[in-house]
Amino acid sequence: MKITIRYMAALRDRMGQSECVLDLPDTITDSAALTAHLRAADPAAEALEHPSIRLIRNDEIVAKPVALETGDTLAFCPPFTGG
Amino acid sequence: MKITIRYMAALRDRMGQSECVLDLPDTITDSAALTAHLRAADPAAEALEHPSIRLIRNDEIVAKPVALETGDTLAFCPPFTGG
Amino acid sequence: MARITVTVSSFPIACGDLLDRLAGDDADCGGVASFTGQVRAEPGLVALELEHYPGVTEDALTRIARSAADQWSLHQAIIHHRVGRMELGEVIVFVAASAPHRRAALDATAYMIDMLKTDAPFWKRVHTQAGSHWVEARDTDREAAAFWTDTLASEDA
Amino acid sequence: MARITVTVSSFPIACGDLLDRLAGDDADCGGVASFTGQVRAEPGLVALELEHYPGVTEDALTRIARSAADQWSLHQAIIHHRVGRMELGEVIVFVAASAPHRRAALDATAYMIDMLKTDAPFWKRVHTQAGSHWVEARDTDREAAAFWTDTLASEDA
Repeated sequence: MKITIRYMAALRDRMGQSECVLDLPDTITDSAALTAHLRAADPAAEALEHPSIRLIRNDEIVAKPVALETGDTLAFCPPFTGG
Repeated sequence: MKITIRYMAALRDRMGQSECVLDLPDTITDSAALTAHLRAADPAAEALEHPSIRLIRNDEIVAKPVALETGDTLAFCPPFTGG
Repeated sequence: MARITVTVSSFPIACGDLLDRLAGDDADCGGVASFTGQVRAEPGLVALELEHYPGVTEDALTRIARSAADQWSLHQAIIHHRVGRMELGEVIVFVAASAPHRRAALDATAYMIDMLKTDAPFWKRVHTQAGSHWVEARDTDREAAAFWTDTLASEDA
Repeated sequence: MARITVTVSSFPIACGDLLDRLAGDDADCGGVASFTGQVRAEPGLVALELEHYPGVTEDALTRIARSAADQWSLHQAIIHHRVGRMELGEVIVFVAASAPHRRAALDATAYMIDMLKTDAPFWKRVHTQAGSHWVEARDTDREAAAFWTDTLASEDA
């Protein structure tokens, strides 16, 4: 399945990119499996598994782990620091 | 001794005047003696002895009873209701 | 040393202008809080009239603002209170505080509005369709002021 | 039904004008509270930059304002947040609430500023003379938000 991944703020610097589209194996059905998959390819992705990281799936802030479907956009967000 | 007395807000309506100058006997040396003296002349002055009444002596909010000297101005104030 | 601005006037209060004087005024401040009290419409209410004790009022408001500034390390404190006759929806009082951190600005603002209701010589008279009368002091206002007095006393202890 | 106004924009925020829109707008309101957050000068700090997640941010702020409006029976709630680059002393965020009573307006304002720090997707980057870095989330902000979540949950219970 095809997933668009976004890295926000400090995670963008850490991952060295802001967005990528991945064609994932069918065994990956949620965000937890996705981060494990990403970490296997790039140790820097360990940061995505930190408990403080929040997820935005298709323009909605969601709890972890979240189920993924083809066509989804999933953004990894460091803790928010607005205001 | 000469004392200027002011009645503020609801107390002005109650006492029927806003200000008066009294020449008091020397036995009256504080605000408690003054209110007793006023009450003897006018039962409406009982309102001045209510615990909620605040005093302003010579442009200063003071605790009761307050000592009086000739030339003083003493204002009787209902509870404040600003803001 | 905090800058204290206290005004008692019978003219309308320009809240937005007063807020803009604090916001953006001082880069040492992270936060500015404000409270605006206005004449609330109630059945039969036509207007409000505020009497005060000139001179003593300004002193009392200055003391309240100064006490807030000391307690919360404010950069600025403003209390602007209107007197005389006010129509429905018109502003009675504007209070604002600027401080390095948001909690200080918010707490100082709440403190100033609570304290000025019980500690400054203002008296409200309501004009209704049926006549006029003086407003009675409310227990909730006394309790709000007592909350701060107790809190600050116990922090000092 | 409360009127909710949420804006995210890279333009400077006109706090005074926004406050004047609430104050005097509605005679059913006795009080309007506001909070303005601005870039605080710190040693070496040159500017602040705010990134956000367009669309999601506006939804999150609307949810926070709506929740405040429901909880404190607000007449109006405004959240106006700036994004992009800001210089020292410039306004980052303006929050305001109008309500029948002062405590509701003040508490709702404190709630909105506390919640938006942890629940809306903004990220701060500081530009200093030595370089740039992302701001780390602060425990005190999480605790402030948790205070409201706990308080409101226990009031519901």
